[in-house]
Amino acid sequence: MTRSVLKFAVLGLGAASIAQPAMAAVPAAEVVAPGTAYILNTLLFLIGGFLVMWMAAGFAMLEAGLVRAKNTSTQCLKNIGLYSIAGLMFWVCGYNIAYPGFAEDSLGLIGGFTGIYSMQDVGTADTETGYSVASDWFFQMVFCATTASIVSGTVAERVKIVPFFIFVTALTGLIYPVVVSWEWGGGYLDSVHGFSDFAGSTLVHSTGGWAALVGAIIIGSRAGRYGPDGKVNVFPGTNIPLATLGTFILWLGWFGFNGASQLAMGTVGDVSDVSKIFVNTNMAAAGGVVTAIILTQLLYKKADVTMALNGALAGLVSITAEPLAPSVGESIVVGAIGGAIVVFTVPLLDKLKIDDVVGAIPVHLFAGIWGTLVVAFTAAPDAGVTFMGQLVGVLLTAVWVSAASAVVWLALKYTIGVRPSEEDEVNGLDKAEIGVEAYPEFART
Amino acid sequence: MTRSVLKFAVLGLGAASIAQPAMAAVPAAEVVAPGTAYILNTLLFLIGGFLVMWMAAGFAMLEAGLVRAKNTSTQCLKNIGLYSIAGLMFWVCGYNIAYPGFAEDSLGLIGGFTGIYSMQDVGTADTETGYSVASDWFFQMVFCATTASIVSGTVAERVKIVPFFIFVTALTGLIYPVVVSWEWGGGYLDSVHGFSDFAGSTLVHSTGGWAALVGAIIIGSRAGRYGPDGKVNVFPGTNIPLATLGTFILWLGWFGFNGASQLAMGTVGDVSDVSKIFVNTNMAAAGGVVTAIILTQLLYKKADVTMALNGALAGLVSITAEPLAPSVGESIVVGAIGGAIVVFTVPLLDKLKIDDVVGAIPVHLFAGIWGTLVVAFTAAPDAGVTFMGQLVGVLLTAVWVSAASAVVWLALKYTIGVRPSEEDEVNGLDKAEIGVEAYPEFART
Amino acid sequence: MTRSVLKFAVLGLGAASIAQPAMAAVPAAEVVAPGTAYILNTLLFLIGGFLVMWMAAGFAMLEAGLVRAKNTSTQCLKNIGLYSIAGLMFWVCGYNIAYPGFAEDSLGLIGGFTGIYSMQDVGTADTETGYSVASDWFFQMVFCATTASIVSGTVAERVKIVPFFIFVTALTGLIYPVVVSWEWGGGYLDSVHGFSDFAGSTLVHSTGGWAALVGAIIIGSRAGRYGPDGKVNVFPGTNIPLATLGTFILWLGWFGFNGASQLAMGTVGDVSDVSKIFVNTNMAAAGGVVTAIILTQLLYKKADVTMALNGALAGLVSITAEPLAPSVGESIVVGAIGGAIVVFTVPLLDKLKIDDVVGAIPVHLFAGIWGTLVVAFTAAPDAGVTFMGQLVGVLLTAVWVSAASAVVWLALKYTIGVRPSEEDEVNGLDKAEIGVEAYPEFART
Amino acid sequence: MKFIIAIIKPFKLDEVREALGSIGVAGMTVSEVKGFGRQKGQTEIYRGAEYSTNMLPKVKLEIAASDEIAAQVVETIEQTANTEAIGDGKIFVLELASATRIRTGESGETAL
Amino acid sequence: MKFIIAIIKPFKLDEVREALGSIGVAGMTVSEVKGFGRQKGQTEIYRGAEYSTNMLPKVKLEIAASDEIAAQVVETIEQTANTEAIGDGKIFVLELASATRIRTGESGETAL
Amino acid sequence: MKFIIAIIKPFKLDEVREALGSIGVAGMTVSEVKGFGRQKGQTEIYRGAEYSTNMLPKVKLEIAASDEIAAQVVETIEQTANTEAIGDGKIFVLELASATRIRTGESGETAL
Ligand SMILES: Nc1ncnc2c1ncn2[C@@H]1O[C@H](COP(=O)(O)OP(=O)(O)O)[C@@H](O)[C@H]1O
Ligand SMILES: Nc1ncnc2c1ncn2[C@@H]1O[C@H](COP(=O)(O)OP(=O)(O)O)[C@@H](O)[C@H]1O
Ligand SMILES: Nc1ncnc2c1ncn2[C@@H]1O[C@H](COP(=O)(O)OP(=O)(O)O)[C@@H](O)[C@H]1O
Repeated sequence: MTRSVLKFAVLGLGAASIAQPAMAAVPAAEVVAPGTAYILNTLLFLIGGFLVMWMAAGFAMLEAGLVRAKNTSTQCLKNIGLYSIAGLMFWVCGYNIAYPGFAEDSLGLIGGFTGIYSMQDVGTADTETGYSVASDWFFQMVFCATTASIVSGTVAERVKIVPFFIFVTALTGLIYPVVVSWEWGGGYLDSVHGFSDFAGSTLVHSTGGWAALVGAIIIGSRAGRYGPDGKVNVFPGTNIPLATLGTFILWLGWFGFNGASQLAMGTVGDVSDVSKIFVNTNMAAAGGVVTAIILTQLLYKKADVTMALNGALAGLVSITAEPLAPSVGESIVVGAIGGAIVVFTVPLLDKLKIDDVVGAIPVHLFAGIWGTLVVAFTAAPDAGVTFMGQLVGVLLTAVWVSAASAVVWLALKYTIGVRPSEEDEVNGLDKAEIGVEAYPEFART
Repeated sequence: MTRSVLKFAVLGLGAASIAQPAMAAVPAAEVVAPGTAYILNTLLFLIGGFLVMWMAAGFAMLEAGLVRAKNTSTQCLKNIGLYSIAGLMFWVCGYNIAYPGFAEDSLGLIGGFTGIYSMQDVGTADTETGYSVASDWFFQMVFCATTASIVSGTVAERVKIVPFFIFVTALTGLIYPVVVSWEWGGGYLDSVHGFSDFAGSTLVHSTGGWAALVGAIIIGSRAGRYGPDGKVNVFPGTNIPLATLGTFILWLGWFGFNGASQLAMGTVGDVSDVSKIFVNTNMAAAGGVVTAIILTQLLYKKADVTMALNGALAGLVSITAEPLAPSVGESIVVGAIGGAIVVFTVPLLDKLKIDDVVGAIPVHLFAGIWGTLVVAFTAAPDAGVTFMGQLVGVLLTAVWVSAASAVVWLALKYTIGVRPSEEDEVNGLDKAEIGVEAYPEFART
Repeated sequence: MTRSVLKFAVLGLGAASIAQPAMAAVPAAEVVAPGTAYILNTLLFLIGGFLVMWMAAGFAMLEAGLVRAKNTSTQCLKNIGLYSIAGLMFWVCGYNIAYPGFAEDSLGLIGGFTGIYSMQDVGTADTETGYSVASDWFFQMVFCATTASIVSGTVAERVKIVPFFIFVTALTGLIYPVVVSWEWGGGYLDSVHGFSDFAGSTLVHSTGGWAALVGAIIIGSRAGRYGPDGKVNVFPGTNIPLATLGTFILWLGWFGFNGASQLAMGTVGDVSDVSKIFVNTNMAAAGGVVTAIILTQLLYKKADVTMALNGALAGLVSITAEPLAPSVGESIVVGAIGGAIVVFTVPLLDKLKIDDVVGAIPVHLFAGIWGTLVVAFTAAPDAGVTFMGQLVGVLLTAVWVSAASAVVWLALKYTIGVRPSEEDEVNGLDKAEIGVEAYPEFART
Repeated sequence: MKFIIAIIKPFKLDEVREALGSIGVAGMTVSEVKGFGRQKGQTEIYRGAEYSTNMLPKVKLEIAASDEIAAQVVETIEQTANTEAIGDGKIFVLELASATRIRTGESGETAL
Repeated sequence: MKFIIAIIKPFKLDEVREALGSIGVAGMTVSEVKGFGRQKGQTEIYRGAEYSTNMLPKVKLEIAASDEIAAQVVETIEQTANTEAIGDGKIFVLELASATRIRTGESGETAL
Repeated sequence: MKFIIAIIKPFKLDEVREALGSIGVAGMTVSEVKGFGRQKGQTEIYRGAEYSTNMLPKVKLEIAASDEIAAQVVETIEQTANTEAIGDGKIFVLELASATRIRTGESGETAL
């Protein structure tokens, strides 16, 4: 599905909403004037946009709660920094790479590198598109930032600030936009394979997930995390309420993430669809939570709160590729399976000695793949979604993101270095790189 | 007042907004096309819905901040779990029990148990109702979750996870929906007594409050909380900033709770009313805060921050039954009295050895009753609200919720048991039931 | 620029949106019916209003994270209290002082003191204004509260609760409203100097900043903060994640602060402008963050997370005076310079022994002045904004707010006293004034 | 004089403090510690990986006492902190060479 | 050698540490503790119920010192930490049988 | 009996505990402390102002041990906690006059 592409908009949904009132078939009870539709479409992007922006805080709190206290200040800095860099890079080149306006006869693989994105002038509206392009840009930008947030959780506690920010620059300026161009930008996956990814289970979450996975492998695990004979040393999170808060923030933001990916609410049909997306999104998360609680209770005789939090997120990621078509019941099942995936794959990664501090790989990558593939079954029958098409999307993303991420991580590793010295890591990055403890002792003094 | 009942909608507000443009009396400056009104009504539910959803995080933080550290992880899990269960149960049976479409000649006491609620199809709008039914469902669902959140605070630190979740299942699947059916579902209280509860001082807050009170009595107080000769042992909250954050979240969410309970913003009159509700809601909370600060300062020579937080919430609960009709001045007074109620009844409960960890009974039950009764005086004179009608609503809710809750709590107590062993309680539920401390020591290691 | 003044509305934007459909020039694709425009304008105020209300929580968390643990409960109480008082005072007299409806031939310096503001009646719309006056009042009120929040951060840890609340009463009931009357109220600065302050770099942020600066000087620094020979004793913040959360909350709220200061979204042009404001606001903050990180990294070899947080806020304050006219690139530069200002002036204040606990003076005052002056260069050429006009606005605000604040702080100092006893300060205000520690030890017991 | 170090279960703190107060102990110093001993923590599972929390939260009391009452202090703690369950804790007694009250400069038993 | 344990008011920590540094104390170990003594905490009211916070925040210093400077250490703390207000704290001195520096294995006074 | 106080680097805790377990030490008490010594913290800059964090996080072990194994305990800690870097910590040994197990009232070496 192409997505909010300015250049295609005249033929796309914008056109639809403009054209609508003219269509004789629209019943009186559904008429919306084009100017009004324009405002409402724009408003959806703005509300969706600020909700997704808020997810940056969610990731920050989730990660701050799950890292060890000696790395917490660093994690806070990384999160506010990555959100800022993502915005800048998406403006410098990201948006234009993502939405290149592929030529008709192009394969749609390599888009344009046309530089800085310019908004339209003050006071001008973009009535051709049916929404304000700045609102669309804002909404697309926060998705780009989300992708970067995913990486920071996995590779926490052992990556220096500067190489981390350089990786984020590459991810948000190039790696992610290219993936987007193939699908929402109307490129290869969209035009050739009929790939369908409504709000980004693959484009956003798997992309972040692959970048994280490759990073975790190249960077290696935290010092002392895996003992000699397969022993996994547990580094418990240091602030469970913060991690819980972060999850609730993400859940809230996801209504914007999925709901506003409808890309329009200027018709009664669109706003009704947004409503259904809200319900399905919520219920998939609920399914993920309940499944994770029940499974950990059964497997371990205790309910693991961090798994419940991950379960919510896995449910959300799973439904993101198609939050509209499934029934409520199907959504619950899709989310529940996402929750189960987390419970089973978190320990699996540990077996493989892949050290994922917050569980971002199971949540965003594994549940993202699951959510993308299942669209073949949950999408509307006439939508033309095929399992193979979905699989191609998953694989192409895997190859490109892994390869590109590997190049960047390896380049960093063999030039400026990615990891702190062992001593710095043991003493904590907050001491080595920030100089401020997150929770100083003697704070009462 | 019936509320957003699909089956009645043709006769209700939906009809009003659809019919409106046709009404010759509407001045040109107020005309809104029906399709646009549909979108705006739906949007109100969606915005209101995500704001009330966010209240789940508010309760989680408030409670996480006020329990002892050894029970904090458990409290986090309970809160994300109850929100999930509430959503599932409201779909499985809650919504259909709450909005049964009582027959004309029925007394309106016992609604339908017609099972799962099905949304309408994708792409379809519900132009008859004047809003998307999915958006309405979402908005109703988060109210159901709020009711459950109230209980978790009162009975914190001494209820095992499994029985707690079973109680939540009963509360959100049956007990709360039945109360709703009597009033917003157009049943007995609405049709026979003209009971008025705009956004749920009784339906949501007192219902949660009664369930909490009965729970607190049946379960008993926390080990060591009340000494032999009337001595109250104080267990101070462990994280005041989190409790403050939770209160601010709830305050924010309440704009959705009360504002979107106008149920429509597709007319200039409705959106103006929503605006007034925002103002009155805010000012009642402000009145509650200032009153609680002044009173604790006068009574105890210190300003108790937790009382100020409770005061805000009590102000909010008090105005919830009628946030539109009162003047700003009246709203402040209503909220201020709510704040005073909290300051005086929190110690009262302790005298009665009813152990309410976060003050949910004073805030939600006592202020809820106050807010409901005062509607007899603040409602518009022609609204037909009587003190007796309000009292009947309060009492009927009291009887049903207390009885039903007692049955469930007692059944749990005498089957699987509600409380952890004394040793587990002393060591904390986090150790016994979760296995993860909320704030582990040696986190710097 | 006058702003949402009821009395002028017929001639102002409200009129514009009402008149519009009648204007033959509006292309079909941009027509919005007046009733719809009314709803959308009102909705912008409501959404903007709740987002700015949420900033109160942001300030609370930022400050709770940066004060020492022994003063954290007090800081929480001050923040929820000041938000409440601001609402009450803005109703008692603030709004009517701010929007006095200056007579045509008046100099526009002294407005009306006509007392309590009354909303319109229930069910009535204000079609003359083009939006609900209650929604406008709500939006204006939260700005007033923001001004007070700024002060609480600077003077934290050494002001008793009662004098602090008295100062807030004066600030929100009189000092701030008078400043507003000069500009948004259509008074002296607006009518005589063409001063331009879109969303309040001067009116809100500098006003708060001057009140804070004067307070910091009159009250003096925290005990032990400055050693004999110019030594600055560092009191590190106690909870960096909370400070980070607070910053993200403020960032989110700022979309409401700047975006809804467009004051209308009932036309396609207005909503497009709101969208551009969102983008520029976000990018200025990003510029501030990145600049602060790079500068501290270069200057101190470590990235100071608290400076990055301050940098985000300084970027936001800087763009607030004109978030619409600049290009994205210009916005980034404006914000980046804001971030640099913070990095350089925070230590400067310490040199002057002006003790600003959270950096509110650099962020809100210095960046606010910068943001206001630069409007002379970023505003639309035909907007008639001059450097001198901007300077007059900055200076007049400086004089009035400093003088008035000094009177109030001094009056408090020489009557009831502003500071706690030295012993109380050393033991912490939480002990002396609240009686509840924010994070009690032995919380695990 | 003796310097008595007692490790007890956290929830016993109030009771022990009151009991000591009633036998005339005027002061003590308390801290939160983690104990490792015969009482084993459960093996917990965190995110699917086992870990043993054999460090249990305890409270440490430090009490300087005159030789006369030292034995009584030990006995009082022993009786009050006893729950007859494993992990109740220990009492260690060391010789205290000197004690000084900072405020007055007094030293010896009057300083306690 | 002596093992000196001092309980002082938290805000005196920096001053005491500097004073000890200036008389040649090269190391010490510090922890946050709660003190219970003649200095009574106020009776606070939390949510309408009284409770006495008679546990006051203190800082504990542990200093191993040679016999020669031990007396001077005690005196220095006594003078620097003194505010002449109740609750200033105590200094306890115990005999230290041996001291070892982990890094080098040195023991005795050179290990301090 | 001896009362052994060891200050070590935090990340060495698990290793030391295991090593002590393997030589038969059944219990110990652990706390988080800050250390001040030859190992200087860096001078940090917080909001443009310098401050020296010369208080470094350390872990304190307290172990009551019989006279026989005391030397071995010291040696084990010394070897396991040693990273040959400054700041590795110290081991102090004091005489322990008596030890009591609260649960049973046992005293002496059997109480350890
Ligand atoms: N040898 C020891 N040295 C120092 N502290 C000890 C020692 N043995 C036990 N402790 C402390 O006493 C606590 C209780 O000891 P434990 O062996 O678990 O049970 P019990 O007290 O019933 O024998 C431990 O958690 C630890 O804090
Ligand atoms: N007998 C004691 N044993 C251990 N610590 C003590 C003892 N008495 C007092 N302390 C510690 O010294 C602190 C100060 O004692 P307190 O009696 O309040 O005042 P003062 O030092 O002026 O006599 C207490 O808070 C406590 O930490
Ligand atoms: N005289 C002392 N008394 C008590 N503790 C000490 C003393 N000297 C050092 N320490 C503790 O030992 C730790 C390590 O000492 P330090 O001098 O930094 O390095 P090293 O152990 O290599 O000599 C310090 O951080 C402190 O906790």
